[in-house]
Amino acid sequence: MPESMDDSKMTATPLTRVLGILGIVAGVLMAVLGLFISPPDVVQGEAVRMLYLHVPSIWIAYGSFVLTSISSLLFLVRSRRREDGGRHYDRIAGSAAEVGVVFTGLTLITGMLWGKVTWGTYWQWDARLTTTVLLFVTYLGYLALRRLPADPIVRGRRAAVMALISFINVPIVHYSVDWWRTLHQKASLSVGRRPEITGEMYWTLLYSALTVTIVGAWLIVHRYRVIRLEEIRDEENLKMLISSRRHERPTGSAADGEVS
Amino acid sequence: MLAEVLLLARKDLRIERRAKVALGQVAPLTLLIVVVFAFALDANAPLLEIGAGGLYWVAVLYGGTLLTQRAFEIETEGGNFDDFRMSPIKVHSLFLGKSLSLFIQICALELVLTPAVLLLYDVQVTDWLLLIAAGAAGAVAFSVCGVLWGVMAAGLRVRSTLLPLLLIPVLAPVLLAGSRAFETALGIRADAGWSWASLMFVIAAVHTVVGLAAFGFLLEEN
Amino acid sequence: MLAEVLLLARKDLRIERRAKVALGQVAPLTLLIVVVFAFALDANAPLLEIGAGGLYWVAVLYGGTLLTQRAFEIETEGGNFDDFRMSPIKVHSLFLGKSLSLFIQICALELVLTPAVLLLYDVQVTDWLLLIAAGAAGAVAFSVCGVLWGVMAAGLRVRSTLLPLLLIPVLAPVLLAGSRAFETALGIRADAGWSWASLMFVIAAVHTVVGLAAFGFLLEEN
Amino acid sequence: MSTVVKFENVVAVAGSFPVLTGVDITVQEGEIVLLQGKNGAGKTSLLRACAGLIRINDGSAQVFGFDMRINRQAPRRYIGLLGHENNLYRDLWAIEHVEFRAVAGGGQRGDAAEALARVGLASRLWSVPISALSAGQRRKVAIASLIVNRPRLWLLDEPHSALDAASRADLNAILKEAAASGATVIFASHEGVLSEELSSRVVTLRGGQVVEDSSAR
Amino acid sequence: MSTVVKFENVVAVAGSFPVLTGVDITVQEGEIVLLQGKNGAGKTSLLRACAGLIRINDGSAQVFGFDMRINRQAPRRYIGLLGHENNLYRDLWAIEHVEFRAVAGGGQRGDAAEALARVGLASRLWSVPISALSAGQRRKVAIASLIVNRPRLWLLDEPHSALDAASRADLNAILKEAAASGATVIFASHEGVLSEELSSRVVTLRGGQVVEDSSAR
Ligand code: HEM
Ligand SMILES: Nc1ncnc2c1ncn2[C@@H]1O[C@H](COP(=O)(O)OP(=O)(O)OP(=O)(O)O)[C@@H](O)[C@H]1O
Ligand SMILES: Nc1ncnc2c1ncn2[C@@H]1O[C@H](COP(=O)(O)OP(=O)(O)OP(=O)(O)O)[C@@H](O)[C@H]1O
Ligand SMILES: [Mg+2]
Ligand SMILES: [Mg+2]
Repeated sequence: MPESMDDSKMTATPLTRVLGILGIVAGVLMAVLGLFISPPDVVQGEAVRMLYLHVPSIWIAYGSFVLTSISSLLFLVRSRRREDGGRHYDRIAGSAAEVGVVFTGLTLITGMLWGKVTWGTYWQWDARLTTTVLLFVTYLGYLALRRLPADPIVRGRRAAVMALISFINVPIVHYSVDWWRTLHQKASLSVGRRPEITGEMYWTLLYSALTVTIVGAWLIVHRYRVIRLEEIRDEENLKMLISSRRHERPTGSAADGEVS
Repeated sequence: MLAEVLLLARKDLRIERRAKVALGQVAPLTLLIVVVFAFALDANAPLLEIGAGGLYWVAVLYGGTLLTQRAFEIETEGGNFDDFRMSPIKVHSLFLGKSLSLFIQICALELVLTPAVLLLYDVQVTDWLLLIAAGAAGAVAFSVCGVLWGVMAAGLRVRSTLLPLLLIPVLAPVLLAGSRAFETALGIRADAGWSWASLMFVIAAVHTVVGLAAFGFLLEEN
Repeated sequence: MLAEVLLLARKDLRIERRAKVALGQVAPLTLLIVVVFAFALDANAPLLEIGAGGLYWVAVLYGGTLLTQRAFEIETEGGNFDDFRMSPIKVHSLFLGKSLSLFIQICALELVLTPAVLLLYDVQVTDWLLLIAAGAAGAVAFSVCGVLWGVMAAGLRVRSTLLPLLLIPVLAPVLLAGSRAFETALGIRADAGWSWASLMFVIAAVHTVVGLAAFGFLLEEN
Repeated sequence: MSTVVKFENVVAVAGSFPVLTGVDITVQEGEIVLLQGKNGAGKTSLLRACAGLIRINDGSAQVFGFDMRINRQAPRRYIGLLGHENNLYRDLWAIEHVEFRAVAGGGQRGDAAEALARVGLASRLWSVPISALSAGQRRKVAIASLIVNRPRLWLLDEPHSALDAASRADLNAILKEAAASGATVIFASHEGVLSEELSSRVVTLRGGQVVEDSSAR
Repeated sequence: MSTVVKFENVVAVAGSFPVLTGVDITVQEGEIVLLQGKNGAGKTSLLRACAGLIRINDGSAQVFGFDMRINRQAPRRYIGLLGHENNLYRDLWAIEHVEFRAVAGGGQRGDAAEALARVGLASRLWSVPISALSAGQRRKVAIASLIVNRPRLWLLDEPHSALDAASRADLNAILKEAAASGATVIFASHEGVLSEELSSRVVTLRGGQVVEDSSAR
């Protein structure tokens, strides 16, 4: 991502505009496909349409968390050598995690709504549901850690370590249906297994995944920019503070002119 | 006296607002505990429904203990407790003020926790009034008791582990009564929930009286 | 390096022996919790039997969190963390030494807790080896993880509440796996307890590796 | 002129160690008493005994006429104590802290600004969390918190420590002023000239006893 | 003679406040440098920057030749730091604490007794938990814990505070001895005469910068 002052001051670039427009168009198409074109399920009926948001959302969340982990790793490797401490990667990690949390939340919400329709309750103490909540909370904790005031590099390293550990939860969520007896659907698309859904549903699902990916990417780019802008603002502030501290008045304590 | 109580409580809540411990850390933590419990109990739905009341109060107890700890941590940050003890504020006001701020924080905690338990454990409220009464009584009892033992643990050393040890046996009756009252309020059992709730009020009242009478003694370290 | 690790662990354990926190306060406390649980769940025997594994690990998690907190409290008693960070001991030894002393304390806790749970919840052990393996794996995971997050929370402020918030989500998988493994060991379910125990070992190993690699970073406050 | 502190053969035990082993000291209103003595002589213990923070095992002790063996909480509201450590609420701003202490002692919120100005804390630092202040700045906040309560008896444990030269002079002026208006000051210090210049009387402790007393008034 | 500390235009930020705003200082082996300046001038921050405890945001900083912007942990094992606060294990005995610090730094267990004797802590107090010691006695334990590590660079923040007159003289002797045998000492202090007598060079800070430097060697 380009980092010169000029373009990081703008929030939109051709790339993000294209991404944004693509996202909108694709989103509309996805709604049409998901709501009208794809057929209702034999067992689930119309409720199955929740699938097209529920499943792609968590995929994108997974993807974001993978991105967070990779960039955290890169940050840890680079932060010693680079002049700016490789903060670029820290920003990517942060914005990807935010997006991941949002989409995990979306999966949770759609899942709960779906559960109300098919299982009759919003919540079941099912392994996948519980592990998903844990995933959600773990990354919320990660974001909280990022908020704590500290030096950016140090905070970045701290967060990076937590990101790497937190990632354990992703495979646990994914395999939870195999490891525990669950109510929740087994993986329908998994490496080395034949997809269990077919036809329009299958294609609609793949298409939704693509759309959500575009939206996710667009969000990540924007979050990245906002974070960068905040940093620039902080740097400007610091410059002012430094020059005012340098010129602190050279008197004793009777000093600061406050003593009567 | 009221002015002093409010002054102290306001100071505590201001620190709390700045450090964001109660809502920023303790509340999510207890929520987490509710989730973890549920899973540790094997997600057995009927079991959870039965246990909802008890688990709720265990979580409040845990969160409340942390909040109590924190309430005295802010008084002993300089390494000792002298300033709190030298405070020109009257002893009764010290006790009530600390209790008030703790009460407000525990209430906030309960406000977060209740909907979570209702939702996650899939239970319905059949008697809102009872639920609220029991919740309030529990909050009073926990806060008053917390301040009573908290001040003692703070004066002694190794407080972070001593406090829960002192607090939990004393609060066990509240925990029990609270669980029963909640079970009635949630329609799990038809027992006399109100008599449990009144027991809680009685316990809270006893602790308040004991606290007012004994706080002066407990404040002294040696 | 081994000498350094032992030196540090011995120092911690000596302080612990003098202050008697682990066995004098935390162990009774967790015992109490086990008892309180039994009450809160209404002494429903079959229910307790089913929940025994889960409750055991919840209690260990709680006690372990307190011990972790205490392990870093002793390093920050002067108000800051500088001396620990300036320590001439190598970073890896710091990590391993702290973990070792925490591990020993958690093991002691488990040794107290296990018979209590067996007795109070009236369950029989069908696979001692699995029980011990899972117990040990859990202790390793808890201690390593505790040190990893403890050092971070100690450097930051408001540590007493931040630490559990960070720790519990990370340890939840261990908790879950531990509960399942215990259930098999106690003959409650026939599931593959050993695969759960191995999951615990894997998690413990991952945390150890991450800890060794990252402790240096985490030690820095700003 | 009335007697503020009257200790006769006071013995005090902390843990199982006798920190005071028979202190005799009488302090009149308006005095500024310097406690000196080697490390471990019992200065801090004596100050804390005056404040009623440690129990007196033997002898007779009166502060403002209250018998400290019967009711050691009573005189506290007339006393301002500054320990070796500061005991500040780290998350509050300096001004909030001093305001709290002012109102708690029955004073006005407005006293706080005055007191902070008096100790010479730059007003930029008034609305900064105390945890961000330097050691000396914190000490100033602690002193300001005493000023707002207008104690009748000041008990100060090394009050000059961490302060810079100008602030030390300031503090001396503050204490002299307080004494002139009828308050009593007892302070422990290892600063030679500075504290002797301030004090009207020097009491030397050794082994938990008063071994020298220059009522050099 | 080699250069121990070499700071050029060092800027350091704590929270969002610039505690150092461009410090230039070079310290040679064997020097005893007194840092002085008003409260909040940045003395503590400079010492902590030398110890690698705060990150350096700008400028170039070297301690024992290590670049503090790349690896600020490397020089730590040559450094002994005494802060405003003591950081002792309160439950250990004085001797146990110093022994631990000695062995941790690669020394002998036996060094501990020697160091405690050197700072003048009465041997009765060696096997008393540190929490029972007086302020000055604790300071002595902290200083003894430094001595046993034979640091090549001593960073001391108001080392004289809480010590009595005799111990202050002792400390000065200890530091002079260390400097004579090739160690470097940088200390911050508000004690006038005492510290000037000790130091071979006085550096004045203001607003996070060095404003005066008397290389009065
Ligand atoms: C709050 C409730 C729910 C949560 C947290 C949740 C969570 C998840 C997660 C994390 C996945 C991704 C699994 C993976 O590939 O790794 C998933 C997939 C899926 N969920 Fe849910 N879910 C919930 C409710 C439901 C309900 C009620 C249904 C339908 C009855 C459902 C049907 C599915 C299906 C069909 C998949 C796709 C399975 C696959 O292809 O792997 N979910 N859910
Ligand atoms: N439990 C104990 N066991 C042994 N000695 C103790 C105990 N408690 C206190 N002491 C001793 O009592 C004395 C307390 O003295 P105090 O703190 O009053 O000294 P001080 O004059 O203020 O010294 P400083 O100048 O160092 O502040 C010290 O010598 C201390 O070692
Ligand atoms: N977050 C912050 N916000 C505002 N000011 C800050 C912050 N952090 C530090 N400071 C200021 O930075 C300066 C730190 O100075 P430092 O502690 O180095 O002073 P010092 O020279 O050691 O003073 P003293 O003699 O009082 O010990 C202080 O003025 C302090 O108020
Ligand atoms: Mg003293
Ligand atoms: Mg300083």
